[in-house]
Amino acid sequence: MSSKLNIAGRTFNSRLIIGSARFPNPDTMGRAIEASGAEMVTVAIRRVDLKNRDRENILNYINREEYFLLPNTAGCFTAKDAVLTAKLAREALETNWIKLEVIGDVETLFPDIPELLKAAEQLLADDFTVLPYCNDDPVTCRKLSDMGCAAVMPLGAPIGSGMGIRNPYNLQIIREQIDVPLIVDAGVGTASDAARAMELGADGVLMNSAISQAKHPVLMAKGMKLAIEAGRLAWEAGRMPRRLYAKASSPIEGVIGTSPDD
Amino acid sequence: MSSKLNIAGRTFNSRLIIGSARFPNPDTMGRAIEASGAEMVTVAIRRVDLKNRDRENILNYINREEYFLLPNTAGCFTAKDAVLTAKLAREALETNWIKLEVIGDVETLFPDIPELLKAAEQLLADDFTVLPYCNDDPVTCRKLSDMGCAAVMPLGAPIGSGMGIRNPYNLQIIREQIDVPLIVDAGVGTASDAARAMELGADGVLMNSAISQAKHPVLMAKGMKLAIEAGRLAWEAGRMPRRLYAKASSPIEGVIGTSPDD
Amino acid sequence: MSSKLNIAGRTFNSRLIIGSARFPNPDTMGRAIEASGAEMVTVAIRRVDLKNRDRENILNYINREEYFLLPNTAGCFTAKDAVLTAKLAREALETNWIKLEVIGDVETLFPDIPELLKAAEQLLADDFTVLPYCNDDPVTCRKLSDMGCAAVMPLGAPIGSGMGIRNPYNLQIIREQIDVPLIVDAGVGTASDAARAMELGADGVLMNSAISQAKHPVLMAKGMKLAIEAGRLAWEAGRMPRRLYAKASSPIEGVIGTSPDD
Amino acid sequence: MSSKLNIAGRTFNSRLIIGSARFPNPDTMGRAIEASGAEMVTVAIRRVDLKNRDRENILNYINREEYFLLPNTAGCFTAKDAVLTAKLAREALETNWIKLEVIGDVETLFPDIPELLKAAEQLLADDFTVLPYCNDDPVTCRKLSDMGCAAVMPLGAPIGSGMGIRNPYNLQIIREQIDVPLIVDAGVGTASDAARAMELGADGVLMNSAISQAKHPVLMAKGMKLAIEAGRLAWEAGRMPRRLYAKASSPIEGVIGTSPDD
Amino acid sequence: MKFIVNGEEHTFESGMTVQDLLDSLDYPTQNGGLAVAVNDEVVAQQQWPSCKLSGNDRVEIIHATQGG
Amino acid sequence: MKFIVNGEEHTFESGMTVQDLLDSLDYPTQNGGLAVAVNDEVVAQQQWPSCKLSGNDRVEIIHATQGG
Amino acid sequence: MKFIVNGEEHTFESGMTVQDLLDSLDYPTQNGGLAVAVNDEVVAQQQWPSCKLSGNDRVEIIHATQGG
Amino acid sequence: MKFIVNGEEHTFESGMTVQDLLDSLDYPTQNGGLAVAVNDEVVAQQQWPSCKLSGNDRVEIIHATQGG
Repeated sequence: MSSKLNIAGRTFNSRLIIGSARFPNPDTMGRAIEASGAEMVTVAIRRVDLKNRDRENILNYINREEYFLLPNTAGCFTAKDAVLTAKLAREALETNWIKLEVIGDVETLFPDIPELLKAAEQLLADDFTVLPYCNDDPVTCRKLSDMGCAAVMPLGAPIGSGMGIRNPYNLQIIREQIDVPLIVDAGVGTASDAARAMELGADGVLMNSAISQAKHPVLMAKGMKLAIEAGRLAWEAGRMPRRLYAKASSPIEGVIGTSPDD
Repeated sequence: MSSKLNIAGRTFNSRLIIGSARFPNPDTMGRAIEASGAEMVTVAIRRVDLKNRDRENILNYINREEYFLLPNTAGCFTAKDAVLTAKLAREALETNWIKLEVIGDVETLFPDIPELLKAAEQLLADDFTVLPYCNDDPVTCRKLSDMGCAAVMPLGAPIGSGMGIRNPYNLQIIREQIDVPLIVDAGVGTASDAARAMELGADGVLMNSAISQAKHPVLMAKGMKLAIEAGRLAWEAGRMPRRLYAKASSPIEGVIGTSPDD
Repeated sequence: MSSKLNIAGRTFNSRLIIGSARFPNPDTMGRAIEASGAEMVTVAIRRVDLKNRDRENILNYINREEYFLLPNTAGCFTAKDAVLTAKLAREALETNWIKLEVIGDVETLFPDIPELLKAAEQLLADDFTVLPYCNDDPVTCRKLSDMGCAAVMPLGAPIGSGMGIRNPYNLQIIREQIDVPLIVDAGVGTASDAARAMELGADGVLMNSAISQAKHPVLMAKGMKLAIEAGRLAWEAGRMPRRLYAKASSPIEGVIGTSPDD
Repeated sequence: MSSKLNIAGRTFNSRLIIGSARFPNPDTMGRAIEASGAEMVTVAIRRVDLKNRDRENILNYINREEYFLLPNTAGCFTAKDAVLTAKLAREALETNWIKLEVIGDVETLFPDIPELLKAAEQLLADDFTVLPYCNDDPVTCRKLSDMGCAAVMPLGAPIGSGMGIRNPYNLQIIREQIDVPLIVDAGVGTASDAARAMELGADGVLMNSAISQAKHPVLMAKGMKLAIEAGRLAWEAGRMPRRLYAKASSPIEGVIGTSPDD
Repeated sequence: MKFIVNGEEHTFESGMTVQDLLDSLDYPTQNGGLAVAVNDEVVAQQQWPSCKLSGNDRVEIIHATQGG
Repeated sequence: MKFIVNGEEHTFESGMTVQDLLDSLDYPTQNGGLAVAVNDEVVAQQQWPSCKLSGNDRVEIIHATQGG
Repeated sequence: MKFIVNGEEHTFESGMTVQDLLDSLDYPTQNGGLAVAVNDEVVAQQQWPSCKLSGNDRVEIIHATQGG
Repeated sequence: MKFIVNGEEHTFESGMTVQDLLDSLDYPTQNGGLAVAVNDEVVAQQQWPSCKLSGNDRVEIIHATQGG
C-alpha cells in the first residue's frame, strides 16, 4: 500500500531487511523470515568447518529464488579484511551487494569510521553495491553517500542491544541531509521502535535479534512487518501537530447541562 | 492473527476504537473508519439544531450494521450531566454502552475524578456498560475496575494533544494491577505511539485526532490499524531483553583476518 | 542568591524540604539534614512503642529551634484517619502545618483523590495549613489550590522509586494553572531530577529516599542543595532556546584556511 | 567540596570550562565568567581585522593571571588548517593546550572524524596538549585516548543547540571505556543537563551558548556552577537504586487507624 | 405557555405533549436517533404522545453527532 | 477495666484519667512530643489530668518519628 | 608441502591445485556457495583447477552462514 | 611587491620583513597576543625582524577572539 523501497535500481516491496542469525533453529528461522515479509536476508561469510562436513548449509534453508541475499562483513576490524571478505562473498554468492561492517570495538560493535570509509572507497572502485553499517553521525553518512554508497545504514543503538532509537534527533538530521536510502541498522528491540524509525523518515529497517531473540520469533516477525508498514504509512500520511494542551475532539456546541463557566 | 478484544462479553476483531470527530468531511471520515478496521466508533450526544433541519446526521454515514456505536458524554463537567447524557444516548441509540467522560478543566480536558467515580457508580447501578475515560492513576483505575466498569480507559496524553504515551510507567503499573480491559484513550499522535501503548499491555487504543487531523486521514487510519496489530503481536511475542552493550548477531567463529586481540 | 520560598506567609531560604526516614543512623540523618540546607523537615506520626521505652526520640536529633517540623499523615488510607493523625500531630508538635497524605494503594502509594480532597476540606475548615501530596493531575491540583491549600505537592514518580520526573508535561501544565507554591514531592532520585523539577517552575522539592538511600547520604544532601539552587537559578535566568541544528558559538568571520564551500 | 579536575597534570577547582562567545557585551561576559567559577576559558583564533584597529581585544577582558585560556580551532574543516591554527594559537597565547575542532559540516558542526584523528596525531607529535571535540562515538573516543589526548570531549548535542544530553547511553559507555578525563562539550542547554552529564560520570562540562544565550547570563552562569557541583556530588555520593513501584519512606509500623487490608 | 427547548425559550399553546412539540418544531423524527428529556428526566419514545408538558418545562432534544 | 491502648488490650483499675494511664504505663512524658486521642478524639495535654476513661475506650498515644 | 588452510596448518603433496586441495579435503563443493582466497587474493571458481598452490600459501575456504 | 595578507592582496615595497609589514600596517603589536604565519608556517615573534617576505607570500596575522 505504501511506496516501495528502491536501492541501487532494485525494487523491494518490503522495507524490512532481516538477519538470519541466532534463531533457535533453522525451521523457526525459515518461518520467521517468511512471516516478516522481507525480501532481503543478510548472511555472514565464514570459513567452512573442515572437520564438520555435515554442518548445515544456510543456503538449504533460504530459497534464493525467493530471497535476495545480502552478505555482510561482520567480524572484520580492518578495511583490508572487510574488502577481502566482500570479494569472497561476491564469489560465493554471485552478488556484488555487500553490507559493509568494519568494527572498531568488540564490546560495543561500533564501527571504525576511518577504516569504514577506506573500505567503502575500495569496494565502490571495484563495482560493489555498498550498504555500510555506520554510526548515527551525519558527517559520516554524508561522506558515504557522496562517495557513492547505495544506502547509509546508521545504527539506532548498539547491535543486539534492543535499546531502540537512542538518538532520534541524529536520524532526523541525517534524513534531511542525505538523499540515498536510509536504513536503520541495529538497535531495534520491539515493534514500536521499528515504527519510530520509519516515522523519522527511514526507508527501511535492518534487524535480526529483535526477531530471533524474541520469545516467539515468528509472531514478532509478523509484528515487525506490520510495524514497518505502519510507520511508513504514518510518515506518508503526515502526523497531526503536537500540542501541550488538550483540544477537544468532540464538538463543544450543543452540550447539555452546565459548563464550568456558567 | 493476534487474539481478540473482549469487552463486557462482546468480541471485537479490531483493537482500535475510532472517534468520528474533526474529519475534513463525512466522506473522508467514512473511508478512514473503513481503513482503520475499527468495529467500534465513538459519537457525541448533542442538542439537535432546531434552526437547521438539514444538518447532516452522522447516522447517515456510519452503517450501524457494520459498526458498533459507542456514545460518549464528552463536554459534561458534572456527574449529573454525564448521567443524563448517558441516559439520553441509551434512548437515542438503543445501547447501554457509554464512554464516560466527566471533564474537570476546559484547557486540559483532564477528568474530574470524584465526579467520574460518582457518575460511574450511578450508571453501573442503572445497568450501563461503562467505559470510563480517566487519568493514568492506578488508584482511580482500580476503583473503576472494582466497581464494575467494563474497561478502564486512561489517557496517554491530553485529548487532542498528540503527545503520545507521556508516562509509560503508570500504564505499566495499571496493566499489572487491573484485570479488566485497558484501553489507552487520548494522546496517541502517530503509529509508533499506538504500537507502544499495545506493547505496554493495553488491550486496545481509542483515538480520533491522530487520524482525523493527519494530513491524509485514510492513510493514517491504515497505519494505525497496522500499528495496533504490530504492537499487540510484539506484546504476545515477548520482546528480546535490553542490554546496554552490543551482542553480535553474526557468529564470531570462523571470521577471516585478524581480530583486535591478535 | 535566588528568591526565597514563601508558604502560608512563612519564608524559607531553602527550597528543599527533607524527610527524616530511612537514614542509616541518626547521626548520618543529622549531618545530612544540615548538609542539605533544608529548613523544613518532615516527620511521621506513629503510636509510641509502649514496650520499648528507650526507643530513640527523633526530637532528640532535630533541633526545633533550627528546623521547622512538618508532620505528615503517611500511612493513612482514609480521610478520617488522616484528619485524626493531623490533629494528633498538631497537639504533639504544636504546629497546624500538615503534609497531608491519603494513600490509595500500598504498592504504588498513589493518593486516593476523593479521600484526599475530603480530608483537605476538613482540615482547612479546622484552620490547618495543608500541604497535600497528590498526583500530577492538573484538575486535582487546581481543586486543592482553590479550596485553600497552602501549596500543592504533586509526585514526580512513586514515593521511594527514584524514577525522577516521569511526566514533565503535567508538571508544566500544573505550573501554568496554579498560583500557590508547587512542591514536587516524591520521585526525585538524583541531583539532575531535582534541578529538572525546579526548571519546570516548581517552587521547591520535598525528598527523602534520594538522600537517605544514597550510598553517601551527606554528600548527596549537599548535592541536592546545590541542584535545587541551580535549577531555580536556571528557571529565573531563562534558558536559551532549543534548536535541532547547530549554531556556532565561535564567530565565523576571520577563520584561516579553506571553508567547505570554497 | 568534591574532588578536583586534573587534566594533563594541571589541577582545576572548577569542573566547568566556559566559552567566551556570543555574550551580549564584554561586561556581561566578564561577570558571567566570574559567576561561573570557571578557571579555564575558551577563545577562538581569528585573523586580526586590519581595517579596524580599535576593535576590542578579548585579552583586555579576561585576566590571564586569573583564567587559563584554552584556544580552539573552531571553523577549521581540515587537519591542515586545524594544525596551523593550533600552532598560531600557541605562538599568540604561549600555551601548548588546544581545544581541537575539525568540523565536517557547517549545518550540524559535527566533527570530521578522520581529519580529527589526523590532526590530533600531528599535534601530539608536536607536543601539544590536545583536548579534542568529538562525537559521542566510543570507538573514536578510545582512539583519541589511546593516542595520547589529554581528555576526550564528546558532544552532548549539536553545538549551540541546547538540546541537552541526547544519548546518555553512549556517554555511559564512553565513561566505562576511557580513563582520561571526559568533558562533555556542546549541547548543554540548562542546569539539569549539566548535572546529568556529571552524573553520567563526566569529569567536566564545556559550555558557552547555554550561558551566553540565556536571558540573564550571569544568573545562568551561577546556576551552571552549582549544577556541575551538584551532579559531581551525586556521582560521588552514589544514587539510590531505581524501582518501578513505591517504597514508603515513612515506616509502616505504628500507623493509627485502619489499613486497606483490614 | 413557555418552554425552554434546548436552552432557548419557545412559546406554544398549552396542553401539548412531547410529540406535539416535536411535530410543531417540524423536526424530522421518523429516522430515529433522537432522544428527549424533560426537566432532566428522559422521556422514552413510546411516551412522547402521552407525556404532557407544563409551563417552564426544560426540554432537551438530542441526537448523536461526531465525537471522539 | 479494659482499654485498647495503641491497638492492644490492657486491663487497668477503673476511674483512671489519661494522665493516670500514662503514669501507669511508665512512659516518659516530660519531654513533650506526645499526643493522645480517646475514641478518635484528641485530648489536649491540659485535659489529661481531668479526662476520665471508660471501659473499652480506644486510646491512642502517639509521637513524631522519622518520616518522609 | 605445507599450507595454512582456514588458519590451520595442513600437509599435502606438492603441485596441488586449489581444486585438488578441495578434493583431498573431501569437502562437498558441488552445491556451490563456496569461495576461495589464496594469500588474500580471491581465486575464481573457474580457476580452481589451474591455480597451483605453493608452500606456506594461506588458503581461505569460506561460505555463507547465518548473520545479521 | 604583492602579498596576500589575511586573504587580501596588498602591495608593499620589496625587501620587507614581517616586522616591517606589521609596522607599515600600523597595527598595534606591543600588547602581544598576535601570531603570524607565512605560507602556512608560523613565524615566531623573535624572527619577525629577520624574516624576509617574498612576492606572493601568503601572510596570516591572527589573535585570540571570543570563541566556544
